[in-house]
Amino acid sequence: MEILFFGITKDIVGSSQVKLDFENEVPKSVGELKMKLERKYPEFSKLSSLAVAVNSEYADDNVQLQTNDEVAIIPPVSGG
Amino acid sequence: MEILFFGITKDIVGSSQVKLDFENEVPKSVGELKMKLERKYPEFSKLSSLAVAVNSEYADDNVQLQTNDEVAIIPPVSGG
Amino acid sequence: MNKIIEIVSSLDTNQVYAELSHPNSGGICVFFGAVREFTNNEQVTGLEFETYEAMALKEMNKLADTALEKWGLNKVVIKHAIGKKEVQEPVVVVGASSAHRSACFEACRFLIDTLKETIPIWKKEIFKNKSVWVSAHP
Amino acid sequence: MNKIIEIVSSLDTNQVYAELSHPNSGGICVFFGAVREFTNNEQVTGLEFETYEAMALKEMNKLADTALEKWGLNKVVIKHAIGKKEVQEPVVVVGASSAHRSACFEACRFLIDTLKETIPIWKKEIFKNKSVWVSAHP
Repeated sequence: MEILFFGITKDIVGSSQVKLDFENEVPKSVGELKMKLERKYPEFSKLSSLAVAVNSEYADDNVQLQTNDEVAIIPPVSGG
Repeated sequence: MEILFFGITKDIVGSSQVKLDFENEVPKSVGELKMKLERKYPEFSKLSSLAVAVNSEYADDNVQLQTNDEVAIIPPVSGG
Repeated sequence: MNKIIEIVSSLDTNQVYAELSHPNSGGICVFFGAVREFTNNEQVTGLEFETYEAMALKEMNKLADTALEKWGLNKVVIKHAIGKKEVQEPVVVVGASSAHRSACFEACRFLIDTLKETIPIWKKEIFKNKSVWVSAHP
Repeated sequence: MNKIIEIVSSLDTNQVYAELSHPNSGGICVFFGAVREFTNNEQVTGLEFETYEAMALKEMNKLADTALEKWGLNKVVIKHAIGKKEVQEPVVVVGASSAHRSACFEACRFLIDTLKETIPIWKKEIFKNKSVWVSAHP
């Protein structure tokens, strides 16, 4: 599963785009993805918030993930 | 007594600067000046408000007038 | 200079960012007033402004000082155009520059609201067949 | 076009009046966000912005539409700069153009407040000996 990372999550992961190997346990929902990411990158749990965008729209934890979705990790935004 | 007129008061009086002859009853205060002006130009009483500036500062009715003051009539302002 | 006060025949809107920019300002709020084509559904062909300039500049300076102090601003701009103005032309610019955005928004609103109440500037609305001094009558 | 939405490498602040001018607008309110030299008394040497551009443009369009409808605006501008910015450089411009001034002030404040909460743009503050992603940690 290809995932885009931005801001501090990009620094934590070390790359802006990563093909993550979930050892055959591909997350089916946004909530599951967040849980798996926090297990893989403990630094994620320390952030003020962590959102996910699916096909460039904010997605709640219960949104289901499809194989060819564009999935992005959105740490706390700080524009302006 | 020289008086400056602006906006609608200039149109009513017909000039932007007038030497007014008060027939030896020169107004001693701003309030007295306003009364005399309203008697001379009845149109003044129909305005939303009428202020007076003495030496380019807003002046209350009780401000005394000196011979060489710069006196200006300030109809309702409408800048912006 | 922490304040720029001007009465001009024509407003230059391009300079306002440069005029309000300051190393300690994170927020700059600017209000432009412009000539609107319709007033109460009547078509306006233009506006004409006149001023008692010596007094207007004095009052604009007082207004700027009040805002600078009340909101701890870094810079203030107050500029008004006089003479004949056509639809879409800018007639007034007020701006405030501050560390954080709440202060510059509040100050900018205060500047334009107070300008409209106290600065000796008069506006005549010119319609096709008449002209009217704004706010003159109740 | 009643909205101008852009993510750019460098903001042009001169165009904003022309972009927001409209024959039915008597009021135009603009907010510029700029790089401030100090954050909590620490000297900032610059900011660095990055974005998820496709999503940011989508969210900026939604934000503009919400404001256009809610305040009946004639025009909206939302522009954000990305990349490295130095002290006093503008990083964001939002503006609203409306018949009367209350609407443009309220809308402009809403635009910048909501932009800071929802648009996927990230800011790193660069100090002499460290750099920090703003708001990342509680």
